Amino acid sequence: MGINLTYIPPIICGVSFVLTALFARKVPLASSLISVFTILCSFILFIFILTDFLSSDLNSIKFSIDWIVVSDMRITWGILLDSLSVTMLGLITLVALLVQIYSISYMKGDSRFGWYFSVHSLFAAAMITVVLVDNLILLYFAWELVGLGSYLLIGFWYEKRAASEAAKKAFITTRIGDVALLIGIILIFKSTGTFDISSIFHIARNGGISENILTISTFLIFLGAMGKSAQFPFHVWLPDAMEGPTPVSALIHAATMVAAGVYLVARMMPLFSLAPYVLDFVVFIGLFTFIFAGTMAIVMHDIKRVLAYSTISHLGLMMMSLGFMGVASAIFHLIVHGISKALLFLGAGSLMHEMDGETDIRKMGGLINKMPITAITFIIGSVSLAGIIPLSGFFSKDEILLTVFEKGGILILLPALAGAFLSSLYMFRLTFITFFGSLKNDNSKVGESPILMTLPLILLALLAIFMSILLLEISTFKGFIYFISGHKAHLNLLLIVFSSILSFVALILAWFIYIKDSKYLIDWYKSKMKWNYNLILNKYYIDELYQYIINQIIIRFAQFVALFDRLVVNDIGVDRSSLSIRFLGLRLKLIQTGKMHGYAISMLFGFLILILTWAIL
Amino acid sequence: MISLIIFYIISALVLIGSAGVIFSRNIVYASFSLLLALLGTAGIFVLLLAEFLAIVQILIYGGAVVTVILFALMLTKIDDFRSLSNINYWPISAFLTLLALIVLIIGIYQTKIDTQNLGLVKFSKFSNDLFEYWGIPFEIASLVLLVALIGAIVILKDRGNDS
Amino acid sequence: MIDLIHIQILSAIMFCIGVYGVMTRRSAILILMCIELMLNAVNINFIGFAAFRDFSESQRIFGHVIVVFIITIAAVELALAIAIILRLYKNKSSVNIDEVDLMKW
Amino acid sequence: MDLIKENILILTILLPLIGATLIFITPGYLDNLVKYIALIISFVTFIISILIFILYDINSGGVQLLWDWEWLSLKGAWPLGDKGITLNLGVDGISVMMVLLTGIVMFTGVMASWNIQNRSKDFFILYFLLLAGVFGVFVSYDMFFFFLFYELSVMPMFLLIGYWGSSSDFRTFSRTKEYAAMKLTLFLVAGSVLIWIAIIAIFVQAGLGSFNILEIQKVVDDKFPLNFQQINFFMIMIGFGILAGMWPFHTWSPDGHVSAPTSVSMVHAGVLMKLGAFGIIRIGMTLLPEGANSLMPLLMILGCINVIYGAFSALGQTDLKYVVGYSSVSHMGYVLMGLASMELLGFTGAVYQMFSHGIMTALFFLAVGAIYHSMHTRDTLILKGIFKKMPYISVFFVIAGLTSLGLPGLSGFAAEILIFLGVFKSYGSLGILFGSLAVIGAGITAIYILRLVSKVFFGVPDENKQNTNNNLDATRFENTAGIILVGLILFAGLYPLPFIDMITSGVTPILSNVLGGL
Repeated sequence: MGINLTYIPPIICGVSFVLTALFARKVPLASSLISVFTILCSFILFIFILTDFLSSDLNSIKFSIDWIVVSDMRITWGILLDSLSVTMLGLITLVALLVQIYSISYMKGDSRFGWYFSVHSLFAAAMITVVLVDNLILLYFAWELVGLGSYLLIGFWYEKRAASEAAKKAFITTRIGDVALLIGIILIFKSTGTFDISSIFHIARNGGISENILTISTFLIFLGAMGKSAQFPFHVWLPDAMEGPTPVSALIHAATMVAAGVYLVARMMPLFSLAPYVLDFVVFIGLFTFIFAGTMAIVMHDIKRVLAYSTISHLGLMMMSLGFMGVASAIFHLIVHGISKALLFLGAGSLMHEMDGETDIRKMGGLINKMPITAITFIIGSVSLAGIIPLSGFFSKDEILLTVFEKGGILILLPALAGAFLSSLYMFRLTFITFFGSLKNDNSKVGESPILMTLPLILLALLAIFMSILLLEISTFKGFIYFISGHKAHLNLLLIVFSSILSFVALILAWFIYIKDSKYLIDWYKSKMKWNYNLILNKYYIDELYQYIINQIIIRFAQFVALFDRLVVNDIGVDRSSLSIRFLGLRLKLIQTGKMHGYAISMLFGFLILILTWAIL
Repeated sequence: MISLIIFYIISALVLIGSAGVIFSRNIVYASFSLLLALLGTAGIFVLLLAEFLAIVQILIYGGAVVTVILFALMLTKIDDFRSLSNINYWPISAFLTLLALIVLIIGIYQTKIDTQNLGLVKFSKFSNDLFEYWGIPFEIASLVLLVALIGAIVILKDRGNDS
Repeated sequence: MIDLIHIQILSAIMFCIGVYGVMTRRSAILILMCIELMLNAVNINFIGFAAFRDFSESQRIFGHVIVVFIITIAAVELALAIAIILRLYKNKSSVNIDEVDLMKW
Repeated sequence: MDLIKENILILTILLPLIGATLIFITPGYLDNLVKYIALIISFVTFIISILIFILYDINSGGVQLLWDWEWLSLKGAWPLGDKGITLNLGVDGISVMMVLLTGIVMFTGVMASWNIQNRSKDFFILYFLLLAGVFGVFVSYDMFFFFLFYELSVMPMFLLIGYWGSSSDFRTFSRTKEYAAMKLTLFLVAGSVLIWIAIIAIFVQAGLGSFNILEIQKVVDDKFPLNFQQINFFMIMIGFGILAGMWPFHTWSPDGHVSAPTSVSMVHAGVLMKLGAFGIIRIGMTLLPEGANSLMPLLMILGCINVIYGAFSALGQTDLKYVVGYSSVSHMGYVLMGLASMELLGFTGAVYQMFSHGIMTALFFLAVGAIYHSMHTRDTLILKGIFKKMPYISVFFVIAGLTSLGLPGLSGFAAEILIFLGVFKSYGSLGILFGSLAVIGAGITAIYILRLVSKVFFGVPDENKQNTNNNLDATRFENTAGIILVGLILFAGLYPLPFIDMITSGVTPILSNVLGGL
């Protein structure tokens, strides 16, 4: 019965949004409970769906309601259920559930407590729809609503200038990608005449789309994915988005919304696989982002920003995997990363909750004694992401590296390994600075967070440890990779050893630098490579560049257009022409001499002209 | 044939009268030339077998109109009539008028209807039509006359301290 | 016999004389006279057409009727015009039309 | 019921006129009575417009609810025939939507003008006259009355803006209400001159002696040569285009919006600008199909300029009403593009966009009017943190803003997506260019709306610079109006099917007519 109820989770979340939005002000607690209850129901439904899905041979189900019908063009709400969407559904409902439970405690006492949960419901509804819907236009529909949810949650504390600016930045940046995405979708529609994903694949496989259109449209779709997944030129919104409440970062900017881009590319993989140039581009962007964001994560002092850059970096890793058509490894890493990163963000939230919102890691240190649960779970998360065997992060990263090695060869693998090294380094740096070392005096009164917050942490930590089981073969379950892509996972021992060594080197390096406090290396770096350090600390000045482009070019241009409109179109085009008529009137009125004879003569003259004209014609 | 000769004579009178109106240097002569032209017109009417209208013409134009104009002359100063007679750009006017005349005559010749079939309009028929079919316009015309009468009085009435 | 064209040409000449007078005369009273000339020219034309049998009876009667109306309107116009001229004379002590250019720009 | 059904269309015109009369005979000092009469009459009209929507039978389509009255039919005396001028009323799918829109905007507009203190009686008389004209245009199938009602809806605007409007001083220039009213009227009259010429030309060329659109439509193929159609469609396009805010004849519209009082802005941007596009459909595309067919690329280019140019202009403004005004220009560009696409999708989208934009912009002006009323300024550089002070109004504004940037789930998306699809499908690869520009225009819309929202509504209110004593949120009536509009936006965005069906039934015959000329 599970599969036939797939349409229920988005609907109940949507209903929950409406209900809680209407009553959020009056009864905030009730709205939070409604929201948590609906997401819990969704999660339970997911379990039913999963069991049903595993036990049946069904690849996808159809379930359609018309949204717009214009003669032969139908846009219908339908569900595409395959292993990919089931997986994503599980990740989303699980993380959303845990984050919402966590938020009950975290957001307690906030003046817009109820509203927070209603937006969460909206977001959950939209996100679930994105992964379930079988239709590109409606995918875009939900995709945009996801953006709206993110906008509302980042700008949740809109009184803060930074928060409202960050929300705006996030929305506009992703919107630029969305413009491309929409154009891409419509281009596909233009040549296939349908939005239905499986029909599009069918047509594309039979060569129904010309190569140029295919390349352009997949490129545009990838631009949309880049916007949502914060890939290189569009990455600027994600670190700023940390202005939102921390659980929001855990949900949206670690596990779900940013994963939507990866999901989109994975979903459209049959199209991408027909466009090799675009795949190369995907690899390039993914790899570049992987390393590029990793460098920035090393130098940031804000705990959430470090995590944000780490997220960008890992999303780059997934994109790279997708570029090599490694859908299964990318999605596996997506899940593992989502869970670990959610854990890290929630841990950071737990720190901030106890430290009055402090996010600067230089003011932390030695917190492992004060907040043991937070600390341990946090360490588990970071070790998992750093790729230490046998935590799940290791397996997923390794699976991607293997794909890269097999498809791209050593030339791509080496930079990817460098990125992996960076990723281990900054994770350990973060952990060591925050939880080890000496306790700062200001932090002596810090204690452990309440149970509602630590419980999700513990659950997530357990998952981070045991998720790797998914990869293994257990009875009838042949492993996650098989689940997604139909072929079994395999391990390359050499690669395992090598990447493990790298991770341990990073661990030791971080230990020397941050625990033993051997400042030598850092001082050397900071003094000799000052320009480089500043460059990275200032995020490569990309934000400034964009700000410059927006302020100096776009806004200037807009002001020019506005001025042009007022001065040229209006004042010269309209007012001057009316003035010229007035001027003409001033001159022409002199004809009115008031002398009757003149009038009589001109009248006769006019009469003659009329007659003659008539006669000639 | 005789009627044609009479027509030419009367036409000459009419045209002499008209010319007198526009060329005379004395306004009294001018008004009497007008009288001549109007009476000539009445003669033409008779020639064209419209006796009733000829009588009307004599009564109204020859009687009333010229009288009124003479009254107007009497009520205004005519000492400086010389300066009022002609203006210095008369050549343009003359040229334009001649042109108009030529155009008119050409037009007349082009739409020429060859007929010499003079006939009477029966007075009884005429009066029947006038009062039956044209009754309402006729009444309106009388109303216009009344309004004009009142209007003339209003225009000429001295309004207290208005000066 | 009298031809229609004779009447028409007489009428045209008379009309043009009137027009010329209107354009050259300065005295308001003389201009008025010229207008009367023009109206009479028109009347002659109407009667001329009405006098020939080539037209239907109702058309011919219409010619006569219209002349009646023209005469009426001429009388009306004359009455008002003389009234205006006298009022003008009272205000300006002149009937020179050139001095009346209040209606200019 | 049958009686109502037979006469329902004339009711839409008569009710506002009756309202105007009732208000006319009410003493002016009974201010509240005047307003309640206005409210009741407009509510009844609103109900009537919904009834029309329900009574129209989508399955049979075509022109329904016909009603006619021989206004001037002099047998024989009429120079070209004996049918004369008749008042023919009828609706097709397009007019049904427009009537519904007018009903909504009229009702909410009355609620939004509750705070008019100055000669409210005269205000409402003119307001109702204006709306009688608008309804008349939408339901009449006779070109003469079409034009008559069109002029009737333009003229009260002059007084409404000129008397109840507001003059504004900006840093570098100023706009008086008299200037705006004058400009608006002159522009629209200039447009109507062109329209009138074209209407008379069509009337004479058809030679039926009748202004009836349905009858003339039957002889289009025989009587109207291509050349004639092109010339007249050009005049129709420019003439009605002026009213639709077509570039470069758009400048009357932002200035008019800025100076007009709230409810007049609502009607102006919400309904009056739609008259332009509606006129292009009803007279241009119906009676001059071949001309329309050959001139559509020009309209497409102008519409595209409208979209991009309007969006950039809006981005460069610092006055809330100017931003909204230029956004209207931009959005009307979508309507023109949709019409010009000559695709069923695009055409349907254009009409849906007319409806959607009407509601959205009414909500916009409702919110801006309320903000101006309590803050006494519309300068985006001064306003800050309005969300804290006026939560309801801010929510209205933000929802309208999200609609205008095409957020899915709100009506703007459903309309714009259809237009995009239509434009992309048309004109081969040029269509891709135009379509991409249109989508990019929507992106720019997002930039200016979000900048505005973040600047004006978020943040902490600045106590020094703005008048804080007067921080009223929406009144009861403004709230009701806003909620009605928001509800419609949501409904039209989430479940557009009934509206789309309605529009498609009206659009299909016109489009096949236009394409038939190929």
